[in-house]
Amino acid sequence: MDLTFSPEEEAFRQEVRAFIADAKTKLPKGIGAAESADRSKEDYLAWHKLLYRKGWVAPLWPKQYGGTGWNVTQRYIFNEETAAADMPTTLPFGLNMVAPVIFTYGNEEQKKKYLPRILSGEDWWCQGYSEPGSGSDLASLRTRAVREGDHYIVNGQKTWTTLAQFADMIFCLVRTDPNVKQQEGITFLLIDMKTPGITVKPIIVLDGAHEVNEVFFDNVKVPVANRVGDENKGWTYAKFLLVNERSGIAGVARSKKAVERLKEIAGAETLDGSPLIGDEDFARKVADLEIDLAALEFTELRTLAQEARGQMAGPESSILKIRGTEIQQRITELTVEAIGYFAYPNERALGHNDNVGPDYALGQAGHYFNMRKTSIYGGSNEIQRNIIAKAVLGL
Amino acid sequence: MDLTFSPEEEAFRQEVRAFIADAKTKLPKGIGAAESADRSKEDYLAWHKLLYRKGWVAPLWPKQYGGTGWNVTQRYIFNEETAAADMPTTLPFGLNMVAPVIFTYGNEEQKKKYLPRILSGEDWWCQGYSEPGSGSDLASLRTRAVREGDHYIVNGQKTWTTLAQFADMIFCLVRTDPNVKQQEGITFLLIDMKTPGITVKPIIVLDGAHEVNEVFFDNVKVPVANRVGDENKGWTYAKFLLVNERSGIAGVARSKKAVERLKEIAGAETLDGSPLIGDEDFARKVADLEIDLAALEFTELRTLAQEARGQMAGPESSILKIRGTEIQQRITELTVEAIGYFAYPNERALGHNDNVGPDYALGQAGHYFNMRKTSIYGGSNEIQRNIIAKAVLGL
Amino acid sequence: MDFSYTEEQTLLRNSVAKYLADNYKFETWRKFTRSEAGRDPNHWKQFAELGLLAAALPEEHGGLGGGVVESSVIMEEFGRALVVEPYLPTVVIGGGFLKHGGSDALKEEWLAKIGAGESILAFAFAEPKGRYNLADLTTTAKKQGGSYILNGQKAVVIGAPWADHLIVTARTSGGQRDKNGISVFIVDKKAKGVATRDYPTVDSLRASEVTFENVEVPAANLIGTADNGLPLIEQVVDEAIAAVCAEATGAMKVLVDTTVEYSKTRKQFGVPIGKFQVLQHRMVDMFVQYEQSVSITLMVTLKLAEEAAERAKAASAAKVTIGKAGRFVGQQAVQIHGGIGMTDELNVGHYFKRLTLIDTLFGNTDHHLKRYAALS
Amino acid sequence: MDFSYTEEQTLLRNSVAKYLADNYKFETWRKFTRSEAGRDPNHWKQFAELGLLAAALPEEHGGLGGGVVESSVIMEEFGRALVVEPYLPTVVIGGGFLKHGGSDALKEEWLAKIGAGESILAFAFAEPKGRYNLADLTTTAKKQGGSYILNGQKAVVIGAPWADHLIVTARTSGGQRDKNGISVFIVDKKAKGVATRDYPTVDSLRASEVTFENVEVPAANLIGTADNGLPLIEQVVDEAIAAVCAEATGAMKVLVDTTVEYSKTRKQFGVPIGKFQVLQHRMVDMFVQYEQSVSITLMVTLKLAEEAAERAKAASAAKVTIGKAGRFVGQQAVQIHGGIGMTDELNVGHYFKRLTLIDTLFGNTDHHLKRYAALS
Repeated sequence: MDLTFSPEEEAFRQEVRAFIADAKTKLPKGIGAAESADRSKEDYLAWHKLLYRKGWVAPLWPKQYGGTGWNVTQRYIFNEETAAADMPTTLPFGLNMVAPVIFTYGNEEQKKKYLPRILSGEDWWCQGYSEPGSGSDLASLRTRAVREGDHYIVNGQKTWTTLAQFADMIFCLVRTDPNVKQQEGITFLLIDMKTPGITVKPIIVLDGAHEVNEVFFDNVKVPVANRVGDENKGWTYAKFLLVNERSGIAGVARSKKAVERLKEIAGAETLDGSPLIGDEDFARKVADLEIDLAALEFTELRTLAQEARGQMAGPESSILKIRGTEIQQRITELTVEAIGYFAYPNERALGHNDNVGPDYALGQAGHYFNMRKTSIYGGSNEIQRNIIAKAVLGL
Repeated sequence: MDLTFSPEEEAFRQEVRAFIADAKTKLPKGIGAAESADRSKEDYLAWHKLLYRKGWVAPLWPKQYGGTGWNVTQRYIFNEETAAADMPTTLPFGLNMVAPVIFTYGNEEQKKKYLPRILSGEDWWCQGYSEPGSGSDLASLRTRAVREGDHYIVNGQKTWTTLAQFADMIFCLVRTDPNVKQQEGITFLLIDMKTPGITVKPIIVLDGAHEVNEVFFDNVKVPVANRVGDENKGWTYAKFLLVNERSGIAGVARSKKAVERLKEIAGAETLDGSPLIGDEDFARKVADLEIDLAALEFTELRTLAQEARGQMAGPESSILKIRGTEIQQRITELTVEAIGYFAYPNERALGHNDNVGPDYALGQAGHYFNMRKTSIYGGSNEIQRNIIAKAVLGL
Repeated sequence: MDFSYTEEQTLLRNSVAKYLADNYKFETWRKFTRSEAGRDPNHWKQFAELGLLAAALPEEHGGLGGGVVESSVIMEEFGRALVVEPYLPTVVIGGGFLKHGGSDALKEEWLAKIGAGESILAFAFAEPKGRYNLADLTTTAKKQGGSYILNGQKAVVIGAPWADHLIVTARTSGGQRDKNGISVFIVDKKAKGVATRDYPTVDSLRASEVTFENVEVPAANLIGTADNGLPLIEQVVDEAIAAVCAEATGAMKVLVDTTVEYSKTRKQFGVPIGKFQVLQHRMVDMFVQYEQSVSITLMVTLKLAEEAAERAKAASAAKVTIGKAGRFVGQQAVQIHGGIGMTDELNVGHYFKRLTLIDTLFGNTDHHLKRYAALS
Repeated sequence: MDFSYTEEQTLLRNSVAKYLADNYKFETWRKFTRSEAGRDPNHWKQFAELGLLAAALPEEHGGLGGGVVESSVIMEEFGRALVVEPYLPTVVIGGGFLKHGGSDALKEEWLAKIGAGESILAFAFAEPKGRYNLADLTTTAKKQGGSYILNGQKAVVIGAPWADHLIVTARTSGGQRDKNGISVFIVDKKAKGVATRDYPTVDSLRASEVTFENVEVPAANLIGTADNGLPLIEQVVDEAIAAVCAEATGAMKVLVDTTVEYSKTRKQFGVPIGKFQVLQHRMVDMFVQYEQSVSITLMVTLKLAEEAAERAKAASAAKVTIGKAGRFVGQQAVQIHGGIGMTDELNVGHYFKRLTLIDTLFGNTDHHLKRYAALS
């Protein structure tokens, strides 16, 4: 048992750092990890493309499809370094969500067609899971797909579709058999967003951002070749994707960086003329947060160690989702506390992100509001507790 | 709307204070309100008897049976003053639990026989509600009573019976009809503890005290005359009693005194040579507690005001139980925190309450452990939340 | 002890509630809060006509003779409807300063005008580096003949874009955080040297950054005595706290009710989510926190007339309770609504935002816990 | 990075677990903890024979060459069985002081004896007014010829009734709370002038108040350097914290498992209480807190060898996590068990008590939050 890194791992860390330093000179200005609602499609893809050129864009893929072949420790180091350097994240919908479904359950043709375009960033994917009324009860979805010759005719509606406004492709759960148990009549389709009959309608959320959308399907023709796996077996692939989604969700490295930023802010803010971070009450809350984050980090490391020993992450990984999102939310809460009255200005509504207070205060209240979504999405934290109760505690 | 007291009310307050000052000279030494597990029966009754002589022992009874005839404000003042002076409490089992059942549902004979003896303290009552296995699901009780001529023959077991070791009488819920819905076959009996077949067995709880008991009934003959109200209608009287029980349970006046004591302790304890109460962290926690207690006090006052307008306390009174007990528990928790290492000594186990640390530390850890019962008994706090969910929110 | 509202107070509540139910619906609100002006000035006129603006002002100056209870009733109803109109800065704060500290001439000049809806005030007290310390002031007012010369900067002056005059706290003597040496002025927003930068706030109000550059203020516009303004400021801010607490209880009530109702209709896994015990208990806790908020708001309202330390303790206790309850109720209302609770289209998120910002206003939970502890 | 136990460590765990399962049942425990002696000395002999006492001690002094991981494994298993035997004061603390600070002669004299179970030590550090500040000392040790003369009083010295020698912190120079001027001694409990008052503790251990009146301690019994004992004390106490954290995780695990099992059989309203969603989520939260405790205990154990500030931060982080988790898990285990959880007869309450007292030991949650914040 020990916490030290091998010389090879340290060398890898240096390589990552060098790559980041170089990338920083090439990225558009201001494209850090901190949320910015007004990022363009090109902004989002800039980091993706740099990673792609380096061969580092798909750490979770098998090497044969263009993955990095990194071990668990290398992935940990890469995450730590990119988060610490405030680099953007790559979008998960193609790389981490649909791609594993395709390379695990897709046919050769699908692998050949889609995986390279996901890697290169040529195809922007979005996720067609949620529907109005389905919420955490995902399997209750009602979007219908009816087979007509070589096509499915899709009708229905998806919602909370993140960044669908930029998407080339959407992966969808659709109902192909309404007469069986909910989970048994679902099929997994890959749909070209340019197909006639698809309409995207923005949803504006609490921070005023256009981040999610409704996607309407009106007699949309989807080739049967775009079906992953078997008809009516989509729920299997859907669950596989959900578990994948959860394992990365703790966001420890990002949260460490965010705590650092919070401490900088609290160092700049004053209380009775002294830095807020020196205030006992505030310092206590930050310490409490850092400690919970440390515990979460070691929980994640334990999970990774298990993975490295070849054991799949089990339902315990719901802990990562619960604690990870709780911590992310507390960071934003404390940041709003730190900035005091400068939580009020809603610069976004003025047009161009002009700052009223200090730079670091910009958009923080909105970010806090926005981050409430994290305990709702990806299976609400209540659902995660149900999962642990059932699958781990046997209740 | 105002918070001031009328001159009459102020005069009443002075009368209460004078009475207390006099009573203090007459009570056995050390018989304050603070819990003392080794109190004798006489110790318990000393305060009761002083109040009885003054005519003040039954503030909740109608005047015709010996009640005080006080209005809501007078009861509030009396509670405040006795708590502030650290006077003992009277035991609720006779005065506040069975007596209202008797004067509301009992027959004339029962009223004449029992009420005066409850008033005078001649009869010590205990409560035969809980059974092993029944817990918060009170109506699942299994103690059987079978009619034989002028008697019921009672067999079964009660548990968590507080101070049964001193009791002359027990009021019991028994099952008289096992073939109907749970709630419909229950009868309310008054049983003389000297009846052959009754055995009392102590239960020792976490602080080492003998406070509760198991009570066994083995072919116990109870005259039918000892039945309150109708056979099989006992659940009605039982629920009436439970709601009564809850309304006094907030314990605001006692908690105010307990917070005062906590602050004294934290003033005597030191941290780096200064009083602990001056430590920001500790002071914050005490302030937080005091504020919650203030909110609870005004919630209780609002309930009393409603009562004074003739409206019965509704299921909202469950709030008083939940918040009241949470606050009581936090006070004991903070007290244990305050005394630091002197939470360790278990003087009780040595025999005679010899102190190891400062006087105020004696028994505090035990008191903390013991007070965990408050969120369990009287309908657990989970049950109270169920009640609010159903009866107030309509869920 | 008496906890009942007078008949007049009940009538007042009903009339406010009725006006808002008829004229201040969420959909309308969404429109005018996004308009250039940020509000519909017609409402202010109607408030004046209904007597709301005069309800809490003294009779000798055209008011209806009510006080803190009337303001509390109005603010609670305003909280239920997310009212953005500047009742708090104009009547509670502006009116409060003038009532408690204004010279006869100032009272004469202002109170009737406020009650008639003819003037809107804003309270310029916070400074960019001062956080919640009311005495942490760098804005200065130097006596010069019959005037004071104002210089400095005030941050996040809520309602300032709508105001014609500002109540300004400034340092007339002493060091930056001295308790002495503070004075209060009423300043014409059109006076030379007053510059404002206006913006919307995240809770759909409007605010300004205000700069004073050699602004000449007649000495007659001093409210209270020179250099000794802090006790007056604290009194008025405590009254304002009581008023926002009432507003917060109104907002919380809507969230509790809306969430409970939503949970009865919204189904997941084939049953209404209100049948899930975890959500039931969560909503019970929201309800309990709401009830505690109502209780503590009652307490602070009734204790505003007590001596300063007792009043301050009550105000801080209330602000702490409201801060914690508002956060919990707001967050859980969104959580239980799920995705839909995150949208701009539904009212839930807007109540959540307002409750969040109320925690900041006049000092957050931590600030008031400290203040309470220091007074204990 | 490597998080796997060696084969030896796994064997060690299994042998401790087996011994305790066979010989240290709750019913037995109840008897000997209530006996006059408060323990059954035979267990200590068996621990020695099984090699537990030597597992974490250096090979050159008769130990088995293990370290903090071995102690952690042992303490976790001890936590599961509520072991009262003085492994912590004797091996972790006593052994720790001697390993890190003992002269060659002291190591030679003591380490093998400890490993063989031939000596029991107790750590006399806390003072009646010192709370958790390890440097807040009024006990003095004055150099006099080849000896030190000890005077003072130590509070709640856990395990002292069973100990033959005490590790004592005392002030050799400086003022009451100075960081410098502290020294550590190993003192014979039978030495003239040592007086003890023994008593049971609420978590079924034994402790003493210890008074030193002109106790002569040979200078050779000084551990570490004179006047510079604090860094050594902090190191050993951080190691002790890691060990009690492991103990606490063991205790928590039993409470989580016991509560989950109980909830599956105990029925209310006709269904097992484990079917109530509120209790399910409560138990999930217990489980989550337990898991976080395991993680942070791993962290502190692996960071004990890092430089002082990093080690101290890890220790404080662990103590905070354990303190909060222990309180929550203990309280909820009792709550979910209901009345039966309140009884002396059931094991649940005893784990709850032990976890409560562990929060106090070496500084409670507040103390370590402050220490962590100060180091950040």
